[in-house]
Parts: sequence; structure tokens; C-alpha cells
Amino acid sequence: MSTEVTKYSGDVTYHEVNETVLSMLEKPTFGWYVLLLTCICTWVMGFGCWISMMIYGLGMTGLSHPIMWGVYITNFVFWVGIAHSGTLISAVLYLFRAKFRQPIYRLAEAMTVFAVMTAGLFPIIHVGRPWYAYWLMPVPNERALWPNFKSPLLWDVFAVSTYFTVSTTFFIVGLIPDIASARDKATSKFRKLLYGITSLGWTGNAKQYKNYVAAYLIFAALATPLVVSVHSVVSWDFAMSIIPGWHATIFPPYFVAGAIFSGVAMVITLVIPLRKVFKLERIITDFHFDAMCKLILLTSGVVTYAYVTEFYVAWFSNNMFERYQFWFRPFGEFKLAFWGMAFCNCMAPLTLWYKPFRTNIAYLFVMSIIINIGMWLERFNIIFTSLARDFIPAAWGGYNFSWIDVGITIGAFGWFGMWMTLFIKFFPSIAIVEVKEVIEAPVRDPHSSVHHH
Amino acid sequence: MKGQKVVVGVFTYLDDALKGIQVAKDNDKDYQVYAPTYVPALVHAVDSKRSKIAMISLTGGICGLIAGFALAILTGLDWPMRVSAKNIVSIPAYIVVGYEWTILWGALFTLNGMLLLCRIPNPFRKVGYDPRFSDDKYGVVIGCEPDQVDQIKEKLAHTGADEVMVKEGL
Amino acid sequence: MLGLISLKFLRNNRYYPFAMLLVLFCGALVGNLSAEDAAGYQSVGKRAGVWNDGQAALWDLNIIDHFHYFGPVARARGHKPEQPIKFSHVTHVQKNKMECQFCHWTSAKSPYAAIPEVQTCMGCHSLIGGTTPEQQGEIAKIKDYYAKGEPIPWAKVHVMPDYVKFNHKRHVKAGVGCQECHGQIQEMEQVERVSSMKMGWCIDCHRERGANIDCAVCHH
Amino acid sequence: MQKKSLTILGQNENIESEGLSRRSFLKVLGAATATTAVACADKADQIIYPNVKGDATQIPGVPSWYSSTCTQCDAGCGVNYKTYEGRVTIVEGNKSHPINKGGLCAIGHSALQDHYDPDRVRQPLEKDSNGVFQPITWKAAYTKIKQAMVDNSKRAFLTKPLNGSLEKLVAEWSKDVGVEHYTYEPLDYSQLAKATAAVYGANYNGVPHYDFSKAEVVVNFGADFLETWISPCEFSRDWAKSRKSKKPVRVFQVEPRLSLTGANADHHLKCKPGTELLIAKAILKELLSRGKNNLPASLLGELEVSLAGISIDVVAKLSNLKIEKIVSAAQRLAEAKTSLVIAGGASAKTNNEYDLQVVCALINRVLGNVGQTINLDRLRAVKSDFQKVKSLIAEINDNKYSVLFVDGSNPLFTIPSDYKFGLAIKKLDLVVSFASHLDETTKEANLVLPASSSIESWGDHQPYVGVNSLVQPAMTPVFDTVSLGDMLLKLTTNEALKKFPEFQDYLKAQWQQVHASAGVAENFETFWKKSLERGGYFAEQKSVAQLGALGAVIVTAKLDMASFDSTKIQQKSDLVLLPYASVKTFDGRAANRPWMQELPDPITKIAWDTWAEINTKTAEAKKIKTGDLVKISNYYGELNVPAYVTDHVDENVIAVPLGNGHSDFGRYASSVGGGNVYNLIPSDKADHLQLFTAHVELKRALGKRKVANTQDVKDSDKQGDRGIARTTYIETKVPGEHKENHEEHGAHHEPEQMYIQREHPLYQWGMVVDLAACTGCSACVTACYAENNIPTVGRKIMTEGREMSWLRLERYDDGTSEDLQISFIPAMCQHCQNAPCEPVCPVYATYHNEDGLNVMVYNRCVGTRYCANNCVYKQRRFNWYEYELPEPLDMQLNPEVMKRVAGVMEKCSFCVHRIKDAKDHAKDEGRLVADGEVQPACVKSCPTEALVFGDLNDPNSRVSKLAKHERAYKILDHHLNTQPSVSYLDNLKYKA
Repeated sequence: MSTEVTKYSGDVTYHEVNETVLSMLEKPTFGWYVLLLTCICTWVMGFGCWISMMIYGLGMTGLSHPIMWGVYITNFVFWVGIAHSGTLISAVLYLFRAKFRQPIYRLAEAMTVFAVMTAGLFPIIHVGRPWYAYWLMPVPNERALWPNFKSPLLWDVFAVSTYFTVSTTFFIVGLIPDIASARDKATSKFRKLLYGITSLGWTGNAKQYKNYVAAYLIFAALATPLVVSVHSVVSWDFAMSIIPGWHATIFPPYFVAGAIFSGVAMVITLVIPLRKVFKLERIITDFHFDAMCKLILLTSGVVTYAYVTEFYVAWFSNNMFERYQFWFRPFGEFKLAFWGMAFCNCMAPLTLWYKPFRTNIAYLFVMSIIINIGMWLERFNIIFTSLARDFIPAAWGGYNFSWIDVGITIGAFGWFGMWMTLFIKFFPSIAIVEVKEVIEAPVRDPHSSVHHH
Repeated sequence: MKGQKVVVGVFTYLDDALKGIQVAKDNDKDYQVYAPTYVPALVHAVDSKRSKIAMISLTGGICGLIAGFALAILTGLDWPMRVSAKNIVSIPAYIVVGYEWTILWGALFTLNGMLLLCRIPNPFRKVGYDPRFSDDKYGVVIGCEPDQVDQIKEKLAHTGADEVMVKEGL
Repeated sequence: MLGLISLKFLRNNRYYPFAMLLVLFCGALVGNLSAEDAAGYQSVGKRAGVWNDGQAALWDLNIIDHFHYFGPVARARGHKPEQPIKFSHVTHVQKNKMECQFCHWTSAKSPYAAIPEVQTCMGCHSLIGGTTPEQQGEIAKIKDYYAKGEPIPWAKVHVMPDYVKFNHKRHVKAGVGCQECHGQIQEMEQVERVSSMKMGWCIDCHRERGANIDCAVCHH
Repeated sequence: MQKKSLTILGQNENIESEGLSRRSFLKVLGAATATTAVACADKADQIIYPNVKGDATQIPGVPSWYSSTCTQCDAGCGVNYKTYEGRVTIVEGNKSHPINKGGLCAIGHSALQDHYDPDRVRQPLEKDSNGVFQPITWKAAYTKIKQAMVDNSKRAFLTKPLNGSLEKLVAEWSKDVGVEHYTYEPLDYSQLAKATAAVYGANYNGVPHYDFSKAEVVVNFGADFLETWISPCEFSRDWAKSRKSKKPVRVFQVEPRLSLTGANADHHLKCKPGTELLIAKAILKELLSRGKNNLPASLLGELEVSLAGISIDVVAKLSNLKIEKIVSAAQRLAEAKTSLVIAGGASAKTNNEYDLQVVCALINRVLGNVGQTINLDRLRAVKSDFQKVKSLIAEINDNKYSVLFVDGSNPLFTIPSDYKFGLAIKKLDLVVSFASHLDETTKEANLVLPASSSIESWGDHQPYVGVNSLVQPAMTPVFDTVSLGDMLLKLTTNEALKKFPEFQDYLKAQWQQVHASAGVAENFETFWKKSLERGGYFAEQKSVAQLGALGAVIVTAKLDMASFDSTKIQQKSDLVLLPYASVKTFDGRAANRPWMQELPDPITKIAWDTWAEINTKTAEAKKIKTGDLVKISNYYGELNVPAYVTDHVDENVIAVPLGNGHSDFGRYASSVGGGNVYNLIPSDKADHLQLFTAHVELKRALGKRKVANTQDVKDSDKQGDRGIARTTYIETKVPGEHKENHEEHGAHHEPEQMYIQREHPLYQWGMVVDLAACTGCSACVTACYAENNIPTVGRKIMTEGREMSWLRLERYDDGTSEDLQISFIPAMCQHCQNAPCEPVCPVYATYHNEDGLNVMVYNRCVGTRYCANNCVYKQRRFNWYEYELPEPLDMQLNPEVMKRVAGVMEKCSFCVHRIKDAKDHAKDEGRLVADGEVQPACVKSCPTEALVFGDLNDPNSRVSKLAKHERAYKILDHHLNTQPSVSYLDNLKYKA
């Protein structure tokens, strides 16, 4: 085996991959149950907060005039952002033939799907009358009323629902051959049935592979512009408005870069414990972390550039409202969020230029959490500061801290965690077939030219 | 697969499996090849034609584009309401919907096309399938009449198969 | 036998696309409704008090939309509450040829077409006592209410949510007949709600007649 | 999902009723009586109660209007009540009334909440032996009173100043049953009346009528004539008439704090407290030296002597004013053709108020203002007599009285405790209260006979000669109450009075005289009916009165240096408490009205609280910051209120608004603590209540209070270069011609449009707000609350920034304490043509209609709140909670406007229901809506007609003409191209 291949996937054989990955699906441990229960309790708590909010009204949140969007939209953007790197790693890197993606992409995709499922809750939690949130869908109704397709929020509905559908499809399609592997190794009745149904009768014959791979490429090709568009559309929720600090053309690329930035960090956060618990060191190697760190460095640079540009534009435009807004961000009521963001997103990642840090797993784990906090603060910073100080000084206001906001925010992590926990125990979290793909196929005659067809 | 019986060859090595395919081709038999992963050489040996899936996706994409714009425009015209000074049919604003639906429909068509072309979901195991094929073995399954079984079996064994089995065909 | 054929059909790779089409077709058949089905569907809706009238129901897939209204039956077509006095429009309008606006005198003057005052009833019934014992009994009730100075607690037939501001006067002045909304009221022994009076129903008529469909006309 | 609702605050939770469900009140047609509607909550949705007996003039669903007179203060403004099915939903000014001519102040609008107050006494009460009030019957109550009246003990009747027929009846009744009548008002004008008589002639013992529209220069020593002083609606109107003209009146305001009137003045002279008299004298001296000496020679000589000690240098030093400012005031007065010098308000209520009023009257006399800006024909009588009230208290304390009758004026709250009225009232055998609330005074009563509100009673009001205003009931009493007049007629023994079965008959008998003196051809019944329709009988003005000769009276006025030694308070440590009447609670009578509590004070923007305005330097010395609780105390009492640190009060002044700190009165009033300011006022020998209280201590108390202040965010009162509320400074001799940086104002700025602008086929509604006429009185805010069923949210929710007001009165303070630049701007939804809120709504809940309105459909709203984010003017309000009104406050709700549920957005609709109503009428008559036919509540309420509404499509309408005015601009339009339908006209002010 060539050293290059080893670099990508470790020194493993087909069988070892199969064994290692499928061993993750073995009988759950006590620790797994504790984790699952913790996650469930967390989101049930969050759900309780939401119920009380529905009963008493949105006054339970910290929102107020004029900060009409707050923690929920922050969370929404944060989770959509998290979702992005999954599709990025699976689709964009697929198109670029970046071979470090194989062992991590499944987890990243699962993260995408569950993060979108989490993100999708927030607009519903956020609206004043969630039971009418379906009015945003173009559902035929007796009132002959339709939604307004000129609204960025409706674009959002379409973008996020499309994103959810496509990324879920992509995710499930990728899972099919691996579930077939799991099916063939399954022992319990339940699992046999589960995998029997979900593998859709996949056998892995050559014709299936031909069409499957072709379709997969198209999915990747479709998902790539989608990644860019979804966060662009999310950014247009802000950029299409007239509010100083939001009304900016830089938002789409800025948001997309930020999304990748936070998403990769989240992947690292998830992969590190998984690798440790399931002893996947041979499949997920230092090489993969190194590659992801480089991606973080790149996107951190882009995001920092965007921050600086915002300030520059505000100064250069000579617009008093913009200028005030960008004075307010670092020195106003929410300055902690700004400086926290600047530290977490711009300064802390700079340490990754030093190579030993990039392969220090403990350091990376801490760093990835710092980045996640930083990216949450970024969204907080954009949403809160712009709304708090816009055109009419007499209408300026602040935000009231609320435990309901905190509860729902934490609950979302429980919701996400529950799906992730269930997923790693029931479905292969590492793409068996695709990892095998980057292992050179075993040949009897090493001089045979099969690989050069 | 034509034939009442199938001969299943289980291979560890890729080059052996390719030889097994050659056996089927030489004897002009219907055959099926299973692999633990996507191996371009193997797939190419079986079927060198390009997949038709791209056309399906394209169709879906175009349908989605039209449907997206149509949805936005027609619902807008159904009850024309002015917002701000924007036109009732405001094409720049509708690009997003058209774009998203292009991708959505493209993806859904691709999914259905793939399922169709891969012949899944299919509740029935394919003939001659062996669980090892999803692990680390290649499988070449050749359909034949009962009287040809021995001949094929012997030829497969010569290619270096780990094991050669005979199973019932369709 | 059919099952066996389809099994064979499914197992064969070549026919797979056709098999899938068959499934889709069957699904479409199940999903669509014939005309008779649609009629039944409507009557179900009417019974449950949720559906609209006319064409709207056929394409009204928006079941969730109606969850809100499952509660108050009073907002449904076919709502026919028991009245404190068995007032008959047949007797008054058909037999005695009374004009609607004789009693409902505010219908062309006010946004509300109010129920006539007890005094209005007494205007005639202080002289007319009824012919049958049943009639006499009901008329006696009116006299009783009047004597006590109590209003008659009429059960509301056409209940509107408070976010709709319906202007009765404008409709009467525009020449909309009573029957167009209230049905053949002159033939009703007991008044029944025959129109859903839901927004789509209003809008249909407004569009047909070229009336204003600005939201602020009814919602403010 | 059903929302739980929050009841607007209330300490007496148990009083909260289940409430009328929000739908039930709306569709109850022709309810026989108002109480029937309240009876069943849930079923009301399903049952219609028709009237038992019809009335062809009362069409269910069609409002009826009644003309009447506002009785909230003694100004006597005419009002119209709009009633739906027998319940009043809004009070508006009477356009044909000579006093207010259509406008009405905030307190006038809030009369409804006094009328529908859930804390009103609902039936006669008697205190049992345990001191608990128990309901009794009217008959029993009358019997008890009659029993108490038979002995020979002394009885007194203490009321607020009464007017018209009721005053006459009380006089007759008192004489008849042997009761002495005393009249008390805390904020009286007795010194002004005395001075008027002294300077203008003994015949003129009263408050003259001032005409601000005719004056070129006004020098005002603290009189808050745009807020509460004498007749604010009338004065505001006259003032605004002049402000809008080519030659606006120039106002010098001399006062130690910044009142709303001061904020509207051109020159605010922040003097040391109590130095007004010195300044007035200095001005008088200056005027005399400039040859304005139209006085008898003898008096001139006398004046020369007494003013000898006055030098402008000394006065300027003592009053902490620049010499130029005083000289400038005098110079402007001397140069002006007509002018006016007045004094009043809280800061004048010192022990030298009489002297100050005399000097002011003298200045007016030397300037020849009498007959020009001062009309002595329209004299308002001053009825309160504090001296008599003090003697009454003393006599009660000497056990000379056994029975006291009190009306609803709550003297126990407004008479400072040092006068010992609290002790006195406990010594009486029987205290009978005719109050409608269980306020501080009524709590001490043995018998409570609840009087009907003025909306339920007959009466009349004669503010001055020629104005005979009628009070007529607009609905049946909400509770089991009887009007005061009727009660007195029931309690009389006089045969002459007994022949009147009801007060209405007595009133009519009195009006026979008005009919006779009017000398009209029609008979009395026709005259009576016409008067009821008009709101009264208003005669033409009589001939001009003759100035009296200046006699000996003048000499009694001490014209030497002020008896009030202002040098004493020059020391930094000596602080003066300055309680003042605010437009929110006046003297305390409006404290239990949620609208009034929720209304942000125009100057401080504080709601639901009492506060202490403290100078920045004083506060710094004591380490007090805005929001800190401070303890203000003297020997007599203490206040614990949050501080409001500002440059606009003098260093030696702590200004506290009157009216809050009720221990009883009602749930809303008693929820605002802090203490009663009146109780800090020491007793005095003077014949009027002196609010001005020297020598108080100020300490920082423990803790902070989160004050409900709508503009408390740092820098939110500075508009900087944003150009929101604009002012044109008149610098040249001909005002209005010169415009400063006209281009920058962007008045007729028409940016190039990217989109095709919408055509408005029939109407395009628009509004113009003339900032030169806007005083910031906030009447429009309250009118909007009343008209549009806007919930009041209470203090806590307001501190969270969730007030629901659709109309925000923005106050900007861009100047310094020296160079005052206060601007007020009433801001409502601007109904932009290029509205940023509309395209962002995903469900078309807000859109633009054919009439150019930005429509908000509440029931379509999902609550994404994007519109509010994108609203440039931040005019959208979100229903964070659902607010329920305690019964019977919900009877005030306007059936034309739906009540919004929690989770939806709401905003100003330009009163779209009124537009719909006007169109409806126009359609009936086959014509288009005429100009001025539609008036949203805010426009209707404006006492100064600063707001004008109409059709911009019609080139001849008032609004489209004003929108093209040279002062017109649209807020932020040149920045953002929002194309608002609301134009503003620059404020006009004199720079120097």
C-alpha cells in the first residue's frame, strides 16, 4: 500500500474498516444510556420553557421593543451555520476530491441533518403564534390567501426546507450501502428488521454502484450551490432589511464563511470524543485533524476580514447611522459580545498556525468549543446591536435577560444531542463503503494494472 | 438473470474477480458482480456506458425552476397585494424560490432516478448474494442452465476464487 | 393470483419502473376523490362543522386550518340552535307577507342587523294572539317577557369572530338579497346557518361582483 | 391556543373580577342595560339580547353623540361623548365650544377611566363598628343623614370649587339644612385674583382672560399655561395660533425647573427658586426707565422708592441669570406692540406670590396690555378659600363641629398633614362622603354615598360670562350611584327645593334665566334642546371693561425687597422642594387611571412613578444617579422616590410631581408609592397653599428602582444630526422667510424612484404635523389609547420596554442647560409609500392598500416580527402578552377596533375604521369624503390643531396644502426614501 493512501485512511483493510465501524453499533453501554437520558431531559426542559411561553405569551422571553429578534434567531442562524459544514465536507470536498473527508463526512452529515432539524425549530419557537406558522407554506386554503414570495423570510422557508430535504436525502443515500453492511452483520431480530428495511435491498452490485456513484456526484453537485445559497438566504434575512449593520452586501459570503468555520469546529467537537470512545484512531488520524484545522484557519481569516470590512464600510460610507452602529458594537451595551466574538473567532484560532497545536487533540477540543461560542456571539452581536440602535433614538432599547431564552437554547443542544446519540448507536457513523474506496483494493498480482483503468 | 441455476464465485482479490467476469463474458452468460465498495475498474468492466441519471436530474431541475417561478408568480397574481412600491410580479425577488426549487426538484428527481436505476427499494435479495460481499469479498454470479453448472464452476475456480457455490436462480 | 403475478413482476429487474408507476397510479387513485365522494366529503365537513361550501372544499387540503374551528359549532353551516320562542319565518314572511325590514329595521341603517326589540313583536302581538294553541303558547311567552321588561335571550345563529367587521348596511344597500347569505329564510321554521360565512365564501362573492377585497374593509 | 392574560397590575388582587371575555362585549347588541352585557361571559357569544323597548334614534351599532362639558378641571372645555349601545367609548373635544374649540387634554380624555374605574364605590356604604364598610341601601343612607341633621351641632360641607347650578343648589341646600359650605382647591388662583383686583380695579376680583394669540412677547414666571394652568386647552390653542403665524409669539419662561411650557418657550431662564419676584421687579424697573410709565405720577414716585434697591446686577447674581437675558426680556417687552406678563404655577406658589402677581399686573398695566391681551370681561371667579378651610380645621379640632360632608375632591390627600386635617376628621361624629372612590378622605368617612360621574349626571358650568356650558348624562350609571345634585335634593327639607324631583328639573329652572337673558326668539324647550345639542349656550362677547383707577389698594402690596429671602437659599446645601402639577396626574385626581399612569411624562418620559428631578451637580455631590432611590425629608414627612438627574432644574431645587403616593384611592394609584408630596409642606399663615417648601434634606436611600422610562437608554434623547424633530430658528426680523440650510432639510426632496410609484385612484390619506404648534401635551397619546383599545401594560412590563402606545411622543434634548434645545415630535406609523415593513412580511399581514394606507391585518399576523425590525420609525408594537381589563373598564372598549391577541403585531392604522365610517356616509349620500370629514383620534384631540389629516390626492385639501409648505419635511426620507404619508413642519423658535 502506498504511503499516500495510508495518510488518508490509516493502515487498514476492508475487513478492519467493517469490523471497527460496525463494532460501534454493538449493545449500548451504560454511559450511552446516561448520555441519551441527559439529552432527552435537557430538551424536555427546553420544551417546557416553550410551552410556558406559548401559554403566557412571548413576554416570557427577553425580547422587547425594539429588539424583536433575539436569542432564538441567534440560535437559528447558529444551528444553520453548524449544519453547513456537514454538506460542505460531504459535498464540496467530494467534488474537490479531498480525500481527508471520507472518515469524517458521515458524522458531519448527520450533524447537518440534526442541526437543521434543530435550526428549523427556532423560527417556529420564535413566532408569536406558532400554531399559524404553517401559513408561511404555500398551502391551498379556503381563504384563497398565499404567502408573500417577496419576503426574505419566505425565501428562508424555501431555502431551509430545501436544504433539509436535500441534505437528508444525501445523507440517507450515502447510508444505504453501509446499512447493507450492517444488515449483513446484524444479529438481533430488531436490527435485522431495521437494517433490512432501511437498506432498501441494497446488494452492491456493479450496476447499482454505477448509478449510485453517478447520482451521488449529482447530489454533491446540487448540494454545493445549495450550501452557498442557504446561508446566503439566511444572511438576506438581515441584509435585505434597512437596518444599519444589517443592510450590507458583504453578508452572504461573510455568513457562508462563518458557517463553514463554525461547522468544522463543531465536527471537531463531535469527532474527538467519538474517536476516543470507539477507538477510531486508525481511521481518523492526525492527518484529518490537521486538514480540518487548516480549513478553520482559512475561514477564520475570511470571517476576520469580513469584520474588518464592515467597520471600514461603515467609516467609508460616511453614513451616520452605520457609523453609530459600528461605534456601538465595540463600545456599547453589548460590547462583551463583540470582544468575545473577536477573541474567539479572530485571535484564538491564530494559534493553529503552530503545527503541534493542530494535532494536539485536547487543545483542539477546547479550541473547537471556543470557536463555537465565538460564532454564537457573532450572530448575537449582529442581531442584537443592530436592532438596539437604529434610526430613531427615542425608540432605542435593550434586552431583558430571561431564563426561558436560556432554557430553550440549552434544550436545543439536548435535542441535537439526542439525535446524535441515537444515530451513532443505530447507524454507521463512519462511511464504510467510502472509506474502503480510498483503501487500495486488494490484488493478488501487485503489478496488475487494475487501478489504472 | 437468465438461467435456472447460478454459480457464485467469492473473491478476495480484485484482479481475480475481473477474471471471473471475463469467464461470464466468454461464455456469453448473464452475470452479476457484487463488491464491498465502489471500484471503478470493476464497474467499468461490467458496464462502461455512462449512467442516465444526469438527464433525469436535469429534467427535474428544469421542472423545478419553472414550478418555482410559476408558484411565486401565480400566487402573487391570485390576490394581487402591493407591498411597499414593489411590483406585483417581482422577478428578482422570485429568483430565490426558482433557484431553491431547481435544486429541490433536481435532487428529488435524482433520488427517484437513482432508486429506479438501482432497482431499489427491493425487498428481495438478489440471487447469489452473500453477506461477505458487503464486507471484504467480491462476488461474481453467473446464471446458467443446470447442465452448464459444472463447466462454469470449474472455470470460476480457476480464476482464483476463494469459494465457488451453486445456488438456485430465478 | 394477482399477488403472485405482481410478486413475479417486482422480482424481475426489467419491469421495475413499470411496477413503480403502478404503485404511483394506485396511490393517485386513492388520493383523488370522485364526484360522489366529494359530496360525501362535504357532508362530513358539514356535520363536523368545519368545511366550506361550494368548490372550495374540493381543493381545500388545509385541514390544520380548521382545527381552530373545531370548537365552536356555532360557526358552522347547519348550526340550528333551539330558540327560546319558536319563531317561524314561514308564518311571518310567507303567510303574512311581511317585509324583512319591517322587523329587522336596522339592517339597512346599521353595521349590525339587530334582532328586533320585544316592543316590535308586541306591536302586532298585543292584538294578534295566534290561532293554534301552540302559537298562543309562544305568543304568551313574548307577552311575558315584555311584561317583565326582560329581553328575549335569542340564540345566535350567525356568529362571527370579532376580528371580522361585517357591515350589514352596505350589503343591503348594494342590493344583496337576504337569501344570498341567509338562505331561503322565508321557508325556515327554525333558522339555520346555511352559509359557512368563512372568508373564502365572502371573497368569492366579492370577486364575482367586483366588490372591494381590501383586507382593511373587514379587518381593523 | 388560549392565552392566559395578565391583568394590568394591581395590588388588590382580590378586587380583580373574572372580567368580561374579550368577545362578549363586542357583539352584544342593543343590550337593555349596560349591566346585562356583563352578566354572562361565555354564553354572551351565543346569545343576543335585543332591547325590550326600542328607540328610533338609537340604532344598535350606530354611535350616538352627546355634547357635554369636561369637569376634570375648572377650565370648562366642551366635550362630545361617543356612545355605542349606551356606553361611552371615547371623549372628544366639542368643536363648537368657545373654550377649547375641538381639542381636549390628556386628563380630559382619561375622564372615561375615572368613570369606568373598577375601584369606584358601587353602592352606598356604611362603616360598621369594626371599621369595615358594609353596603346599605340608599334609603337607609338618607335616613341616617337626616337623623344626624336634626340636632343643633355644627355641620360643614367641604367641596372643591363648584360651578353653575350645582353651586347655587349647594348654597341653597347648605342654608336650608344648616351646613356651612367650604371650598378648597390646592392649586388655586386666589393670589392672582387678589392682585388683579388690586391693580386693575376692585371690580375685577378674579382671573382675567389671557389671549396668547394676540401677544407678541410673553414673559412668564413659571405659569404652566400649556399644561394645567387655568385653561390649558384654550391657552394652547391661542398660543399655537400665534406660533403657526408669520409672527409667532416670543415666550420668555422664568422658572427654576423645566416645565413643558418652559420647554416650548423660546427663552428658558432657569432662575434660583424664589427669585421670580426680584426678576419681575427688575423688569418693571427697566421698563419704567425705558419710558413705559403709563401710571399715575403718585404711584410712579412710590414705585421709584420701592424699586430703588433693585439693580439688575444684583438680581442677576441672586437669580443666577445672565444680565443680558433679563435685559433682553425687558427690551422685547418694551418693543412689542402687545405683550403679556404672567406668573403662576408651582414655582410661584411661595409666600410672596401676591407680590409677584401685583408686579406682573403692573407690568401689564404699564405696557397697556389690558384690553389687548388681557380681557377683564371674561373673569373667572376664584371660589376656594384656604383661609376659611384652615379655620374650619381648627374649629373641628376644637370639637366645634360634629358632622362633615365631603365631596370627591379628596382633601385629606391634598391638605398637607401639618394642617392637621387628618386629626380633625377623626374627631367628627359623622363624616359623610359623596366621593366615588374609597380615597384617603372617604376611608375616614362613616357613610359613603357614591356620586355619579359627570358622564352620568346633569349639570352646567359657567367658566366666565358668556359661556354657559351644559353637562348632560351620556349613559345610565355604571354602578348604583346618584348624582350629587339629586342627593342634595333628596336630603333637603326646603319646600322650594322639594318641588324639584330631580336635579335635572332644578337645572332647567336655572336655565330659564339663561334663556331669558339670551333674548332669543325660540321658546325654552327649543332653546334647551338646542343648547343640549350645542353643549351649552354661548353668547357674544360684551363690551370691553374699563380699567379701574389705581387706588389705595396698591400700597398694601409690599413693594420693597421680597419678603421671601432668596439669599438664604443661595447656600449649596439648602434645597427647596418644588412640587408641581403634571399633565399626568394634575393635583392627584387622575392617579387611578391606567392611561394617565402609563402616559410618559413629556419632559422626563417617566411613567407609573413619582420621581425627583435633581440637578446634575447636586446629584454628583450626593453620588446620586438617575434611578437611585432618594429620600427627601423634612420635619413633616419624607418621600422615597427614584431620582431623575437633569441639568434643567436649578441646583437648589428638587422638583417632584404632585398626585402620586396615594395610600388609598384605587389599585393603580396605590401601586405607585413614594409618598405623598403634599405632606412635606409645612403649615403657614398664608391664605393659599404654598407648594414651595424650603429646607428639605436629600439623601441617597438604599437601592435602585427600575423606573418605567420610555427614553432611558443612554443617548436616546439626543437626535444629533439625524434631523428627526427639526427646528427653524427665526433670526431675521421677518420670520418664516429665512430658512437655515433649506436644502439639507430635504423638504421637497423627491428622490429618483426605482419602483413604479403606486397610483391612488380615489384617496391617499396623509397627515401633517406642525411642530411649531405641538406642545408635547400628550393628549393625542391618550386619545389613541382610548380609540384603539390599546392596553396599558403596567409598570413592570413597561420597564421591560413593552409599552403598547401606537403614538409615541418623542422628546429630544440636544442643547445644554444654557442653550436649551428641547424638541417634541408626535410619531405614529408614517404609512410610507415605500414601506420597509411590508415586503418582509411572509404572509401579507401588512401591505399597502389603494388609499395609501399601510394596513396591518392583525388576524393574519403570525408574529415573525420582521416588520417591526425593518420599520425605520420603530412604530410597530408587539403583543408580548394578552392584557385583560378589569370590569367595568372593558366597557370603554371601542367596538370598531378589534382587540389584539398575544403574539401579533399592531400599529397605528390612521384610524382606518373612522375612514371606513366616513366613506360609508359619503357613499350613502353619493359623494366623496369631504376634507376634514375624517379625523383620527389623535388629530381630533389636538388642542392646538398641530395635526392635520386628509386626502393628499385632493390638491385643495388642507393637508395637501400643508404638505407643500416651505417648512414641510418627512422624517429620514432623504436618507432612506421611505416616502412617508406623514409630513412634519419645522418647529419655529427664536434664537436670541
